[in-house]
Amino acid sequence: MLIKCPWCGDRALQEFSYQGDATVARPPEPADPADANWDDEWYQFVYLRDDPKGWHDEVWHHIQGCRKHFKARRHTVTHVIADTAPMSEELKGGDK
Amino acid sequence: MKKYSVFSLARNALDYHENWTEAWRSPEPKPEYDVIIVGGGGHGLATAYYLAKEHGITNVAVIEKGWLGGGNVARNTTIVRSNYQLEGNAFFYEKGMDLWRSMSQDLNYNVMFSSRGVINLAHNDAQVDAFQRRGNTMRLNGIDAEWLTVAEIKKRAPLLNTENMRYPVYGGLCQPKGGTARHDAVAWGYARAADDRGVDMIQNCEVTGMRIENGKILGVETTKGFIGAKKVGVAVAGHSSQVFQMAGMRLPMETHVLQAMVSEPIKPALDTVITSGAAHCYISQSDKGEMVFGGDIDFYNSYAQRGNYPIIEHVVTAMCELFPAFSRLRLMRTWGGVMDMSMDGTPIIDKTPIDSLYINAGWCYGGFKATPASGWCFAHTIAQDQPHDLNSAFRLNRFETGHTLDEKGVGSTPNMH
Amino acid sequence: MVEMTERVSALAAIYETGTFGNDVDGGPSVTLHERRPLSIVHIAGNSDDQAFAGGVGKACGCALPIEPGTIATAGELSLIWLAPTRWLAVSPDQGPGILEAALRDACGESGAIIDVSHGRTVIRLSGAHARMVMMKGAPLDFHKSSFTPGRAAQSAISQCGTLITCPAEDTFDVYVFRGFGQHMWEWLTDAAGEFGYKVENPVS
Amino acid sequence: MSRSYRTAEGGRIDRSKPLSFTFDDVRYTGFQGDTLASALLANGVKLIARSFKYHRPRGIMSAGPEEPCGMVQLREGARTEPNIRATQVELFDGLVASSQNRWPSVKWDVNSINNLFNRMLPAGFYYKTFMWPKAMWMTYEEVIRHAAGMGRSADQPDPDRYEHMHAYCDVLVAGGGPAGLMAAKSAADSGARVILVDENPELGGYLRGRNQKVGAKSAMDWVASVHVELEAMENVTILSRTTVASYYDHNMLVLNEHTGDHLPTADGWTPRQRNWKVWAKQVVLATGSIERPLVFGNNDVPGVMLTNAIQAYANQYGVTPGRNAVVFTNNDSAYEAVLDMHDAGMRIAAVVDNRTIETAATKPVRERGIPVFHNHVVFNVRGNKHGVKGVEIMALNEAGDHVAGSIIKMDCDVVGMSGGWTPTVHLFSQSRGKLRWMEDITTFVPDVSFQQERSAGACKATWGLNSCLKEGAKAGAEAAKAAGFDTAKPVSSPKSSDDGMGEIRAMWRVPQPPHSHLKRFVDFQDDVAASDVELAIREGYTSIEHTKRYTTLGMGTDQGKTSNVNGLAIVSEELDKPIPEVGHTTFRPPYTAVTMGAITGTERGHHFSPTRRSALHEWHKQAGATFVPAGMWMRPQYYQQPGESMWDAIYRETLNVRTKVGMFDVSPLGKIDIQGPDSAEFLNRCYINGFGKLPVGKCRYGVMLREDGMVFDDGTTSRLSENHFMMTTTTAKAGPVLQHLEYLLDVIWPELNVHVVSVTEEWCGMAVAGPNSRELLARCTDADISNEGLPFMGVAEVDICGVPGRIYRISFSGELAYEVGVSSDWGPHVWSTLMEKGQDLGVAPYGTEAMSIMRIEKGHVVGAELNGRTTADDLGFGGMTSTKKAFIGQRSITKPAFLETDRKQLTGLKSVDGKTKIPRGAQIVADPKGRIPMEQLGEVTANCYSPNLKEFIGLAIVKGARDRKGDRLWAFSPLTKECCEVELCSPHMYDPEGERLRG
Ligand SMILES: Cc1cc2nc3c(=O)[nH]c(=O)nc-3n(C[C@H](O)[C@H](O)[C@H](O)COP(=O)(O)OP(=O)(O)OC[C@H]3O[C@@H](n4cnc5c(N)ncnc54)[C@H](O)[C@@H]3O)c2cc1C
Ligand SMILES: NC(=O)c1ccc[n+]([C@@H]2O[C@H](COP(=O)([O-])OP(=O)(O)OC[C@H]3O[C@@H](n4cnc5c(N)ncnc54)[C@H](O)[C@@H]3O)[C@@H](O)[C@H]2O)c1
Ligand SMILES: Cc1cc2nc3c(=O)[nH]c(=O)nc-3n(C[C@H](O)[C@H](O)[C@H](O)COP(=O)(O)O)c2cc1C
Ligand SMILES: [Zn+2]
Repeated sequence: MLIKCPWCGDRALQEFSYQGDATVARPPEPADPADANWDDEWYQFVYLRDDPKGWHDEVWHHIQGCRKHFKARRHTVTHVIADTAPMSEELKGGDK
Repeated sequence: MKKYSVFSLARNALDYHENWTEAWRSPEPKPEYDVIIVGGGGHGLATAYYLAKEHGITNVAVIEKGWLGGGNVARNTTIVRSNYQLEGNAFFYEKGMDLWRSMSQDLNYNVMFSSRGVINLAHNDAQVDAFQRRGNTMRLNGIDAEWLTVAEIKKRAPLLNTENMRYPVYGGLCQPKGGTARHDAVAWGYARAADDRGVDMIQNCEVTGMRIENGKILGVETTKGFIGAKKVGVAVAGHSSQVFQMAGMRLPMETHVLQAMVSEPIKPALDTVITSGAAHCYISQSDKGEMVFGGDIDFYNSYAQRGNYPIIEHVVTAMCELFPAFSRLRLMRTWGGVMDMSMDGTPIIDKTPIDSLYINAGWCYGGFKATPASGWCFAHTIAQDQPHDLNSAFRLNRFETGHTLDEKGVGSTPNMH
Repeated sequence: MVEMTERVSALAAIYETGTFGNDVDGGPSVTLHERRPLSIVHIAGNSDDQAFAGGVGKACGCALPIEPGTIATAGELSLIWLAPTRWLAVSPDQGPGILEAALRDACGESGAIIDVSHGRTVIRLSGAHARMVMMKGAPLDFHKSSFTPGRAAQSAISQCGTLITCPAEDTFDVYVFRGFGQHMWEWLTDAAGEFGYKVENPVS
Repeated sequence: MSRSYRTAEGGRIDRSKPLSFTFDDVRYTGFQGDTLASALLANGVKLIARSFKYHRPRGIMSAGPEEPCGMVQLREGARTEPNIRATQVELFDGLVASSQNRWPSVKWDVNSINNLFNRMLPAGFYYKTFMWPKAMWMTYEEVIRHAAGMGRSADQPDPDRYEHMHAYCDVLVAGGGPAGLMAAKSAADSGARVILVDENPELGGYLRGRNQKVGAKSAMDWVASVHVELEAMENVTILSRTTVASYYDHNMLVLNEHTGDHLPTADGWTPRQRNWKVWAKQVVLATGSIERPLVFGNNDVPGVMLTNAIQAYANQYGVTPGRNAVVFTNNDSAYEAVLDMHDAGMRIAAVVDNRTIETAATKPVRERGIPVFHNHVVFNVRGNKHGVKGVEIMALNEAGDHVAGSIIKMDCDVVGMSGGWTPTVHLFSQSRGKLRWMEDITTFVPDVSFQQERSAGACKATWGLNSCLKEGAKAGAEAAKAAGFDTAKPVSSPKSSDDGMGEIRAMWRVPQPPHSHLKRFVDFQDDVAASDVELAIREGYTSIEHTKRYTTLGMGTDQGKTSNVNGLAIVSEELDKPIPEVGHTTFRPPYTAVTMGAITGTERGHHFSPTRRSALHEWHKQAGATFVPAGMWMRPQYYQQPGESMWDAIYRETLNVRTKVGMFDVSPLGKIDIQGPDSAEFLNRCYINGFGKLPVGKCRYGVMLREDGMVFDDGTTSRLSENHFMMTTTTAKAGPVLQHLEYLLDVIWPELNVHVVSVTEEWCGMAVAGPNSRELLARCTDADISNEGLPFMGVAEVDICGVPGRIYRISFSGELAYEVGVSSDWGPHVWSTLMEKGQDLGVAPYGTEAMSIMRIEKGHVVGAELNGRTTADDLGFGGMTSTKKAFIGQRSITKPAFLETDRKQLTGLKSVDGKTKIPRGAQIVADPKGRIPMEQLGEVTANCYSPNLKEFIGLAIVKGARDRKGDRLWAFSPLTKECCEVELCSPHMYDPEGERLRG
């Protein structure tokens, strides 16, 4: 694969480290620590990821390059990458 | 079923083998079954076989979207062992070893299970410690394990490099009864034996939906139409996330691609199975002569049965470090399979929150060896509607309660398991 | 006082000048030397922050290069882009802590200034086949039309993270962590062997 | 040479350069430009090898990478290589080759007895037998394994050199035949960066073996002129002897260049092979096509060859593989070959054509008086290991499905077979392209592309030369255009002939007379005959994938280049299902097998992974240290002195620290510089314990968790100023921790203004430990390092030995100790100065072993305890865990499993009798004599003899250990047959109150 780091441009796969699902958000601290939902929310955050057969928004780390994390929208069957973007921006493209 | 033996082979030779019959039928699906097993891989087929054999449930269909045994069972490096550290795993895999030992005779199909020993190389002191801990656990659990010195390892694998290398070999943990088996034969043998007991093998039939009413499963939607079932067991390995999504379930699992490869066939040059965690490589020689080897997964989520080059380079490099003479062999073919990597590296065999729907998943890249035990336990779980003692640690809710079984100790990073 | 203490290079034990490798017609076509001693300072901060960007500019004598993979220079000092919020300032040794202090003085509380002068080994390759040697090592596009003077990129050679710059035509600087210095030197000279190579005395 | 099959003239070999070589110890001569195959054929050597299963005699069948039969063991000793296709070996002087898969010799092979029993050995026979008696299987297996395989592996390390190259280009052209050359030319003319790749030593592709014209020139003169032209262009790289092996995602391709295989040995710095990793914007596939065999009786006798191969041997190498040929075809392409063979002086006994109608191609052949039998087939070959003796020919019946009439017997010594052509679509398929079956020409062709590539020429089933040239030019221009060279256009191609293979009459199995059971081979390499495919179908292995695996069709080293289409067509006939519905098996990388060494490149032996050296490495070496790998680092394990054993040295070093002063190189510990206004807040969130109130000038031990609640890493972090911290990590986790922090800052808390930078290599770290450490340091610095000036867990910026540095008052050994940090280049100076100044204080270095003993004595945890399954509480850090702030992993530690009381907890161990060593890696059990399976209460994570406590001690994690102090259990290692009664104690076995380190 050739992955476009939003800063460094197209770079070889071996420069990157895969960091998983970009759609999971770390749940904010609950107002009430005794909140029962919180365990479930927490379980979901730690253990449940998007695992689609198709377009997937994910985090990559340009570990052998600029060492920045960024987002990529990649197809899990064809490995086509529709878009990459800094963490703060939205991904476009793909059929998602 | 026509019994296979050297006599039947000789008899048929006289007829130029024109009178053999099909190993399994290809029936059209019935409208309803007592049990439907989704996934015609090793686990699905074994489950169907043991449902029939151990529980007398024969009105069973195995539904396979492609060709039987075309998933991971067709593409794994065939290593069979039970050298686990954690209690929840050990006895399960050892049950598997028992079943492996008599599988050919039980199925009347030679699966070429070859007890040639599996050696884990230790490349530093910490690994010696860790492997000895594991070996001792195995022994105390009643599982065969031996510690081998470098000289003893050299004797079993004369071409192995132990000294002139970046990470020299300090010793190795050997499971003498571990080994390899002919992967395709395992699938075919179970299919033939299950067919013989009345199980329907439905190929080229993809499950596309689950019919669930009032929290109970009634059957599956497929490319050949709806098929009803009293119970449904799913054993689709790399497609677990996909199939359970049809039941509205999210699994603690990610799908990743693992590659394996073979060299050109050569005369016997390696008589045992060598694995090296430090070098990230495991290797054995098939009966046909190829060196069969693999290593790490590709690290990114993938449903493609094909990977990319960096891992191949990495695995081949490790292989040559272990066997510098094999540097002159040639890589003949590489391929990939997609794996259901669970969040703690351990499988799940359990009931689900949906009545009469059962799960068998999360095998990561170690489920081939589990094929018989998995089928046996899954059949029990389905038939009795509760897990057997042997798979009692493989619960679906263990992540919520914190009872994870993390052999590698890397936590909820599936691509590290 | 401190000037008296000589800095020992990571390559000290193996450095040997002379001509090595293949005996090729026309003599060696790659020249290598270690660049030392250097002052190297890692700079981190937000380029939109005037106090920071201005401070760095003032201390270095050139503006922060904002475009990825570029280098700004002022005399003997270069300011190399590493990441959207990171740069490396490199100059011949200015004395312990001098460049770091200048930057910190200029930037005040904004940004992070970290002296890493001793943490890197820098190897310069030049000559007609220097580019080929680089091509053996890193999965970057080293084509003449692409990796031009003034470009920098981070990548990996022989599994070691590297920063590679092109200070001039057919000239490359390879930065690695000091601990990998000797390995990288061995690797690069080995890769240059085919073309014949010359090792010169270290200069900054 | 009496039996020479070399023509008097012609061919592109250099007859002035004879080369001597041996095959099976017999010396022969060939010429520069020969392949091993052509040279063997020139010398009349027909029997080359024994087949895989039946050990049937086999010879050369092709002239290229598709060769399924003519494989040899090449070279000797450490350089020997199995399964090398003689058709691809360039001859060099002194070449040594031998036949393989035979014993004792290729002529007299014991296992050829298999052929007699071949009826017992149909596809999959081993699944049906060898099951009884059960215990015998391992013996049967042994026999099977020895009969299988082909050549043998070298038994010494590979002495050759391999390298890698990385390249980017606009257009990569795979294949240097007419189509590829035109594509490269058109693309290059537009200014695009072009890489042209061909597996052969010479460009030209199929033209090399033919007598063709391109425009007015002879084809190969034209090739030469294009070659010169391209070579002169700066934007073109030509890689010959290079195979495009694999095609990966995003147009990443791997090429395998044979830089030294044509040389006796690739010497010195020249690599034997070089693998290229290329990222191409666009790819043109011009990989040509491969001729198909026909499936008739005994079609594997040495001397039965692909027709184009005979033509190529005649034209290119000046070799006639026989004197008297029969050519069996189902299409026109063989006729051109027949003319060339005839021109080369061969007698053509007959052309046998299964088609009913004469085509224009027949005429020139007939004009030479060569008999042509239409509507006839060769159904059997007579011959043996000495080669073809003749053929048996019969007419076809009306339907064409049976032979009819009488048998015509004809003598000959070589048979050409031509079953049509198969486009080489391997790379196209690897790139995910979809194929389409074309019934009229009986081949799969590229249909829908997936990646940025296009096919041109014979690999797209374009057979005519003229069309190939045109198509190549067009593809090259289109590729350049797609790569952004807008003005690209096809260069004009010289006019050439456009003959193709005309009508083809598919005949997947050549019929045989009733009741005959001749072996008709489909896959020559794996000995798969038509009857095997039929059997597989009969037994229900009807998916093409099942057929493949059951029969091993296409699974040999040639990966079915000549057999796949014939095989699947037979399946189609047996199932009465059209070929597109049968489908094809998956084309997988590599195109032809690639040497492992080339994939490895330079990363071998000690370069398998880079070695990381501390600034003090040289000092340790000089001091006689034994090194031990720790990740990529090499660390001194101990410093053995003359007359000392390893353990003597280790105990001496340990005692020296406890009684005097020792120095240990801690440079490999991970060090992360943390700066920014939110640094303290960030650390608070990362560690279980608080860092907000840590005063400037102080260090604190911290423990980090993963989100799932398990301990991730530990280390001390110092506050250098309000917003400036220095974190240390374990050596093993230095990388993962940095990545973890970066992740948190980039992804989870981007709002925090914190910068983290690794400074591991900037700092040389030295632990100075022992009662004399303060005195020693005092001699080297003016700073106040008294207990008041620099109390336990204090940090100070100082001048030491004349250079600036830091002194941390921390202790891993448990003694009064300091960690000195100075910039790495000054490390050797500072270290040696300390060593010098401390002579009278008894200063001595210590290594990882002594360190390890002292950490066990003190109960400090390392990797074995931080096994990813232990919680902070398990390890005794429960009290440190803050309840006042949120931190990574906090929410997980209240899960039920974390609160269970029988969790395994850290404990110290002492050998009860004081004499028995606690076995390494032992399990903790209540009664070692108990029954197996036995309950295991815990496990030993560390063990040693403590020279200070003068007893055997250890650490373990044991169920509920904190409440079991004083309990006696057993540390049992059945693996090593060791057992030791142990008493559970506090892990802090040495100086439990910490008086020494605070002193
Ligand atoms: C390269 C590689 C190497 C490996 N090496 C080893 C090893 O050495 N030792 C070891 O123990 N394990 C190994 N494994 C793991 C092992 O192969 C798997 O864990 C195991 O085979 C999985 O079980 P299975 O055989 O049932 O899976 P599969 O064979 O994958 O069966 C699942 C089946 O479900 C079918 N399916 C999926 N979705 C649907 C649907 N919607 N409808 C109908 N059917 C569906 C699939 O087509 C497939 O046939 C390896 C795996 C790979 C990929
Ligand atoms: N008369 C007929 O019916 C008939 C049939 C087929 C081909 N042909 C002739 O064959 C020629 C076809 O021209 P073309 O240029 O398309 O093909 P070609 O066969 O001339 O050239 C293809 C080249 O690509 C090389 N190659 C293939 N795969 C490769 C790989 N993976 N890596 C590196 N090199 C690889 C081959 O060795 C060959 O040199 C024409 O002259 C055509 O007339 C004629
Ligand atoms: C243990 C094992 C041995 C194999 N040996 C061979 C072999 O000798 N020749 C071959 O072509 N493929 C071999 N394969 C690979 C298969 O051809 C095939 O690639 C694999 O089953 C994956 O299927 P696919 O490539 O059709 O997707 C082997 C596979 C396995 C699992
Ligand atoms: Zn980047």
